[in-house]
Amino acid sequence: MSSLTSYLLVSALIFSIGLAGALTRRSAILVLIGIELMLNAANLNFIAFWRYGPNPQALTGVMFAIFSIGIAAAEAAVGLGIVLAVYRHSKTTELDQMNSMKG
Amino acid sequence: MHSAIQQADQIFVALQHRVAGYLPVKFQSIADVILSVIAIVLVFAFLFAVTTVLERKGLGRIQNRYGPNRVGPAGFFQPLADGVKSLTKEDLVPRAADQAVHFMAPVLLVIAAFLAYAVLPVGRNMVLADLNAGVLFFFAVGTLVELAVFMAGWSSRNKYSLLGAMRAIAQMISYEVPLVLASIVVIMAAGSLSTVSIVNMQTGYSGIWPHWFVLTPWGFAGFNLFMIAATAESNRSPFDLPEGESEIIAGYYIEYSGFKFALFFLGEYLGMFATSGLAITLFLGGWAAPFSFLTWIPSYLWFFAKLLLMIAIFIWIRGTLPRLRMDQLMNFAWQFMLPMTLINVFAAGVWHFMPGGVIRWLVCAVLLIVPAVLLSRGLKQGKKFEARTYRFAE
Amino acid sequence: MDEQLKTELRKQGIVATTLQELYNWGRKNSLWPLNFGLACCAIEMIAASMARYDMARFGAEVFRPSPRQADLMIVAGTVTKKMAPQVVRLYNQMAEPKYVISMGACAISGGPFKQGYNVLKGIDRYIPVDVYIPGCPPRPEALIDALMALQKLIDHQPLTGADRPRHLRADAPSEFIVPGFGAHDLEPSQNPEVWNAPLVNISLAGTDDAGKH
Amino acid sequence: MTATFLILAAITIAGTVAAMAMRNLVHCVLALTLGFAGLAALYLQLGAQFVGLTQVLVYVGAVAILAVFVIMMTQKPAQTTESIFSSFWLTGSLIAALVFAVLGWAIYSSRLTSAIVSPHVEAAVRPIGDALMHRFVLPLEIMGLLLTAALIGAVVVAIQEKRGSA
Amino acid sequence: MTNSPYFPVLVLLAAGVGFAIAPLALAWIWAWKFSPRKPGPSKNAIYECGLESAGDAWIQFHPGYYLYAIIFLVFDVEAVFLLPFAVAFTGLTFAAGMAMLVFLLLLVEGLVWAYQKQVLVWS
Amino acid sequence: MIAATEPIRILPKSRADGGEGQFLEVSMGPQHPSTHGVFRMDVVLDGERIVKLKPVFGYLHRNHEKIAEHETYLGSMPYTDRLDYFCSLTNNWAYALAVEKLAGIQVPERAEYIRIITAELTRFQNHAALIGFLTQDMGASGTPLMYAFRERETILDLFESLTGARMMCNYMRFGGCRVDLPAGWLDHAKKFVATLPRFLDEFERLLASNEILMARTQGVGVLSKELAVNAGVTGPVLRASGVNYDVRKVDKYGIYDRFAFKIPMGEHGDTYDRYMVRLLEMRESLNILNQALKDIPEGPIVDPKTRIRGFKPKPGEAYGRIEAPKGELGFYLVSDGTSNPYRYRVRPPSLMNLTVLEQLCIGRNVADVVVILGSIDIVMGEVDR
Amino acid sequence: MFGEGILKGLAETARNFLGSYVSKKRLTTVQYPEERLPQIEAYRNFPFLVYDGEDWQQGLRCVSCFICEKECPPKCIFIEKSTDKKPDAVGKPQFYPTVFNIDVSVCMSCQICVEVCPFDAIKMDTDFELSTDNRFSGLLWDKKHLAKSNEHYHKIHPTEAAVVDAQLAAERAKVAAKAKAAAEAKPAAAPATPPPVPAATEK
Amino acid sequence: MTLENIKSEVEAKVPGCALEIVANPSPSGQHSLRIDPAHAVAIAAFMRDAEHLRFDYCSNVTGIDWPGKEISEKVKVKKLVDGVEQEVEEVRKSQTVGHLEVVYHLYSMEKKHGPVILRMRTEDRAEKVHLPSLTSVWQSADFQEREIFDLYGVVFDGHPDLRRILMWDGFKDHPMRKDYVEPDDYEYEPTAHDEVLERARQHRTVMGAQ
Ligand code: SF4
Ligand code: SF4
Ligand code: SF4
Repeated sequence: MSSLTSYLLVSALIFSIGLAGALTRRSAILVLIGIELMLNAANLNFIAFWRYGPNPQALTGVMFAIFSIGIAAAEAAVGLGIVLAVYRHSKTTELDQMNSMKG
Repeated sequence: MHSAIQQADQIFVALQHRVAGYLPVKFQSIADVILSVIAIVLVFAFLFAVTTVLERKGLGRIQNRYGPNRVGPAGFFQPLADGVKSLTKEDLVPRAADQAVHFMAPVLLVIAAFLAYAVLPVGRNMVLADLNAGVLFFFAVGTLVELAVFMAGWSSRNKYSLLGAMRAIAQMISYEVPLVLASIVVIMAAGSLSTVSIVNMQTGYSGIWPHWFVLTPWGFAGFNLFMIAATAESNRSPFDLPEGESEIIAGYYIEYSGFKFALFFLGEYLGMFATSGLAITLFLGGWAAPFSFLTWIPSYLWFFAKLLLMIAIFIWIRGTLPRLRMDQLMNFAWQFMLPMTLINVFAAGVWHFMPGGVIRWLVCAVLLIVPAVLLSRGLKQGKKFEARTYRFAE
Repeated sequence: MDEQLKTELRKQGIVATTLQELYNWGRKNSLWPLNFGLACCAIEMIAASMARYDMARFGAEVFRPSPRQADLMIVAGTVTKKMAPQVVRLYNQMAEPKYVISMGACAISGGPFKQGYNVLKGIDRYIPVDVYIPGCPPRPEALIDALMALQKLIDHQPLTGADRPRHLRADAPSEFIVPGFGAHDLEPSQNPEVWNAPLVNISLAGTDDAGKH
Repeated sequence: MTATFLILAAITIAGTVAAMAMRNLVHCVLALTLGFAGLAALYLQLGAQFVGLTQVLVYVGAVAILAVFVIMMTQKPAQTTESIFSSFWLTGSLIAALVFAVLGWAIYSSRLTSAIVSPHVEAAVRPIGDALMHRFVLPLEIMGLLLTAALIGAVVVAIQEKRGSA
Repeated sequence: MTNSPYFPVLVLLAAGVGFAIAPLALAWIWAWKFSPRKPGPSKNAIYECGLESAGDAWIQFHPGYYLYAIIFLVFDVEAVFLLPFAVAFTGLTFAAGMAMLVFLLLLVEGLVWAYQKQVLVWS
Repeated sequence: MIAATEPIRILPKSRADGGEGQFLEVSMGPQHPSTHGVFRMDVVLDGERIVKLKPVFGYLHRNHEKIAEHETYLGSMPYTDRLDYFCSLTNNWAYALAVEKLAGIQVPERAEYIRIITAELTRFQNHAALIGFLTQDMGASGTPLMYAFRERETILDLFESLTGARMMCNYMRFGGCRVDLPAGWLDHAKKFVATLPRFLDEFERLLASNEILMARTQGVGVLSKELAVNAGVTGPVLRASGVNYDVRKVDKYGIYDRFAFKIPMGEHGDTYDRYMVRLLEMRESLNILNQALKDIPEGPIVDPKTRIRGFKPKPGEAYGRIEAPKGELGFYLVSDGTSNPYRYRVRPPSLMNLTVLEQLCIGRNVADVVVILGSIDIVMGEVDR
Repeated sequence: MFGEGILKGLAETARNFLGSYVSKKRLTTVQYPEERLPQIEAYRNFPFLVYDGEDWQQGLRCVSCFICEKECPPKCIFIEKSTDKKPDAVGKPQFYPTVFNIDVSVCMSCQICVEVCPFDAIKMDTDFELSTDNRFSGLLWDKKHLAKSNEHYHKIHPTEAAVVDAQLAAERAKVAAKAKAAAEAKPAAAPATPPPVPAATEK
Repeated sequence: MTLENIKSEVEAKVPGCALEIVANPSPSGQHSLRIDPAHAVAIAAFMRDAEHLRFDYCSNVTGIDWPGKEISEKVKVKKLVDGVEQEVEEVRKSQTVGHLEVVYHLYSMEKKHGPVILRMRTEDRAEKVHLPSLTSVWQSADFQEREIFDLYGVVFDGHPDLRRILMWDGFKDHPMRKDYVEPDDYEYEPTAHDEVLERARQHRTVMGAQ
């Protein structure tokens, strides 16, 4: 197994963990965190491909990762802000209950 | 450079290589690293011990008294006694506390504090790791402190400690941005994030005057802003709100006893040394001598002399000023520090694109002073304070 | 540490002695008081830490506001019945080893106010006291004197053996009953574990037959 | 496939798993920071210093703190004893497992194994800066716009109630 | 591994861990050998000025802090973009400088907006 | 048995509109670094803002009044020292004044001068120490406090050489003072008083124009004139709110009408005014001191008719009050013709000034509370008696 | 307004810091156990009983009149009267205390006992280094502990002691003169009934 | 402005109120005005607001306990002694009903005069201990009335927050009353006197008996 493969596997694993978390946890905060994890897994991919890719001098992967971090941060800010707003409204951060309170 | 001087300058480096040289080649580089790590840990731990006495004695002198002077020669064994006491003191963890996190917080704090020293050049060729993103590394490690403080305050499950932790985080995040932005001017001039090359940029002299960044308008402003932010980051007076004794008792470490408490002290002081060290590295020429005719004094001595000076200033300020209030602190960060640092970055850019000479100085100074005055006016108006005159009744 | 004791300790083996010496030296020179004052005596306690008297010379100026980090509780002032539970709780919440100096007449016995219905007649009814300083208020020098007396006391404490101090014993209690507020008085009104006043005291013994007044 | 890599990968995965599985939300975030730190170390190991340190700065220093704040602000006075997983946890985990299987299979069977291993490279900060200011100027400006929008948006969302009640 | 620039950092990390843990271990040994720990119900209760602590500290906190965290996050990211710019600054053209200025101004606009909305006024 | 804490639930767990976070209920004190003794405030916090504040005291209730009712008139004198333990001499004076009113005793002139000298010295050291404590509460690591105590120690030396004790002077007697000034005391005092302006200048340089101090105190804890009067606030706190009321001027007790001195007045009624009014009052005290030390006549120090033992005033009652450093200190005595007072009541200025604490603190920050409390200047010995 | 106040404050502390190395005014600490403040003459801490002459038991001036016991506000004096009499400082036969206890753990150093004592028998001591680790045996002082010589009194309060001595001497002279006069008037009636115990004079 | 003037003025302004001047024989000459509880608040408000009185400052509020006294008087009664009607002197004992008294010292900050002393009394010391609170007129009465409630047991109707102030909440007694007996803690009294001696001795026998 080459290095790249192993990085990609780790990345896939993190992605799946994040996905599993996002899909199974009740807490909206953890769902958001799961999504962050998935983004991070993608970042790992970017970096790994940059490192083991054909043209590391171009820095494309790195640049993508940087921008991705920025976007993830923005997403976290807005996402958590929404969680807070929803919490105010429905007094819960649990997704199930949010659903049930929709009506 | 004279070879004898050079030898004195490099004596520790040589010593290190000598010791490592006894080992097989394979281990030499590892031994090198381990030796420097041990040196760093011991030197700064020692500095911590000395600083605690110096602070207590210095505060004493400011307050017309002696301070500790009985334990050992002139009281200098005081930290030793405190250390022995702390080691043998019972370790109390509140029942309701989150035990694991409670334990990890001081440890993490000390680790974070120590990690910062990896990129501090304490002398010529004396840096543990010359990372090419050294400054960034420093800031990244600094964020761990926030985490540690939060862990301490939260896990204690004490109302005061929680208040202290929230205060601490709010304060640290508010001053972190100005801290980074204040150092950006230096990075712009040095064109590197490596602390070593930043110092190297400042080792030259024009006449007898050094090329320190603090001697430019933006550098001077940057230095002041950086120091203010650094004071806030290391929770020193007048920004010591998170442990504001008179309000929230002892802040986030209220429930810590024994050596864990000592670790908080250690971490805090180490953090203070580290930020001071970074300020020295960025603005005060690191280990460079202040005048060209003083270069014969070994570089590491210069570094530590500057560090001690910074510590003295910290102690002096602590002995004089009352502390700010939370809202004032936050408003100061966001309404003064942040805009000023941004303007400073702009000023540094202008400086760069202008030809040298007096004009450049003037423009830059105006660019900085006018907003500073305006902003502090704004701050004042928000709070409306002024000196008053009083009338007397018969 | 006086010579006689030293030689005696030497018999137990150098290691224990040096360790013990180090231990005692460390804790006696780093007595951090709890930042806590009750009444007038507390002002003299503050005065003792101020420039004129400067308790800091002994390394004892680090007034810790949290009992977790303090070694020494200076009960300086009148302990009222309303305050007593808090004092006891603070004492309980201090980490071992902990010492108590009872400063001033009030803290020792209720002092001038001992006739008061809300005044506790001495904090040693609930917690063990190491050093008493009489006076109302004791001079700051007297507090420093007591501090040195306490240091001497600590210096004589063996690390091992039967007469090792309370905090080194596994079976000795480290916290005491916090009295509760009753309808007329604290309950219990003293802690017999700590408080053992001589039952027959001199003056009463004399009066039984003298029949004066 | 060095020992360093294995250790770091293990730390990262342990951290992420813990973050997703622990009961106490604050513990989750603390575990998450461990995962982030592990990832950062992986980046460093790959030679992407800047990205690695940025990761620490942004994720550990800011996102985690933000998450902690939100947790503190939405904390329930009493710890609930009910399940921390949602009602469709089974489906969720099945989907996740499926995704992992597909991804793993894809990675394993693709030709990536034969990718050329270039000599040791480092993403120094200066070329990143150059790239940022030239090739990536447009994304940079868009980033600025996005951040501003996020700032305003997040603040509006977060304070709406405050002004509503005022 | 040893030639990675981060190897010394790793060693320092280990030393830091050691430096923090070692005294705690020592303290633990001391406690085990000589001075037994004596936890108790009142001793290990939460400290609150000498009173019994009433109510939990882990409550839902005031959201005033949150806004600062958001703005901090955004400006943190901004600083991250500024850093490579600053490093490359000496070699950059005026146009690049302008580009960065635009980027900064965008964010400053956000900041100004926040001022106007009184978000950054601590209540 | 009732649980040892008094659970005073002052508010529901969270606000009615259910909006922004829960309230945190904290008790500050009785052991707290800046409650000036065993004072406790049950505060409800919204973040760091005070929503509700209830002062709780009685932790130093030493039953002074009850004890005094079992004590002879003279026997209560040393107890008055322990009321406001910073200002034993003014307490002595207030009590002596009340008894003198009750029994109709005259005080010789020299004794009046001595009383004024000691009272003004007391006022000076009280204010200096208070400002020290106030800045300590603001987090100034004790430096101003140390300077204040440096001067205070010298004043205490004067007290000690006159009365024999640093704090618990027990000096005044009905109809005069206990002992005459020892030889050389006046010169010593004159010399010392001459150095005090320099100390005040130093103090002012250290603090008065400090921006942080101004920012921390101006506009904090504004006490309106009307509230101050209605709540019975007295002393510097009242005058900082702009009410011209000083018992020294109003009652002209002792021989205060012979001295030229002015009363500094505040306008805003905030913490800064309270702080500055005290600073200025210290200068006025020096004025009085200078005049008194110059003019003090020779003569007896105690009314020769007064008896130390067997003192039994006629039945009746009297209320005597003076301007103590903290405000109006009054003693209300009811005599039934025996050697013990039938009713003995202290009107403590600190307690009255505390009445407004809650109103001053609501809506402010936690950090403001300690500053406001510090500026009110309470001493628990007096509040709880 | 832009930090001058802060700078002024900093200058002030710097002045004190540097001054502490040159001037005693700026370093006011008296290093207590070695250095001591000059003893202030008026200082009082706890009472002691004065005795004249060598023998503390014979020379005690106290006549056990219970006045101080009654007047002591916290009631921390306890006296028992003797059944026999011995001559007092003036030479009159008087009772003496068989028990004289002061509980210094209660005493508030108020000096009222001294003020009310008509016999100048009780005075205030200046010793304050009294810390003890046993309250019961250490702080209840009996007659033996309390008795201090007149020389001691002279040492700690010279001015006051001189006045007291003069007063006593005058009184003694008066008594002696009276006795002499009585002896001259009634030479036959050898030592008459002892002069009556003077009523506690008001001071 | 004498007390008589004030009295008549108040009587004119507050209809139905009963005032009484209580003379003070001591040299202080501070006479006082007893007011009836029913009109107390109105009287107080008038005193505070009246243009030329302006007693805006209530300095001292305090309670006094007057326990019921046993009065024994000698009365000559005619009685049948041994069948003969004789005039015999007999001691007749009667118990007066005690009361609690509350005293207010008023000054005027505006006009700088005073003091005027108001007093009110309860009907007895057991049940009818209610008096109106003057806190609504002068806030300075707040803590002092609470203190009187705590130490004397006077219940102030209309007080905003009538809780114990100095003693703890579970405390049952009113310690400033003359007949209060303090709890027993006389185990160690080396210099006991009088009643203390008695109690210390008692304590010792009890302890010794154990
Ligand atoms: S002993 Fe005296 S000085 Fe000390 S608290 Fe008691 S009364 Fe006050
Ligand atoms: S000094 Fe006062 S308290 Fe002490 S014994 Fe004499 S009278 Fe009693
Ligand atoms: S008053 Fe004097 S003579 Fe009388 S018992 Fe007391 S000490 Fe003795």
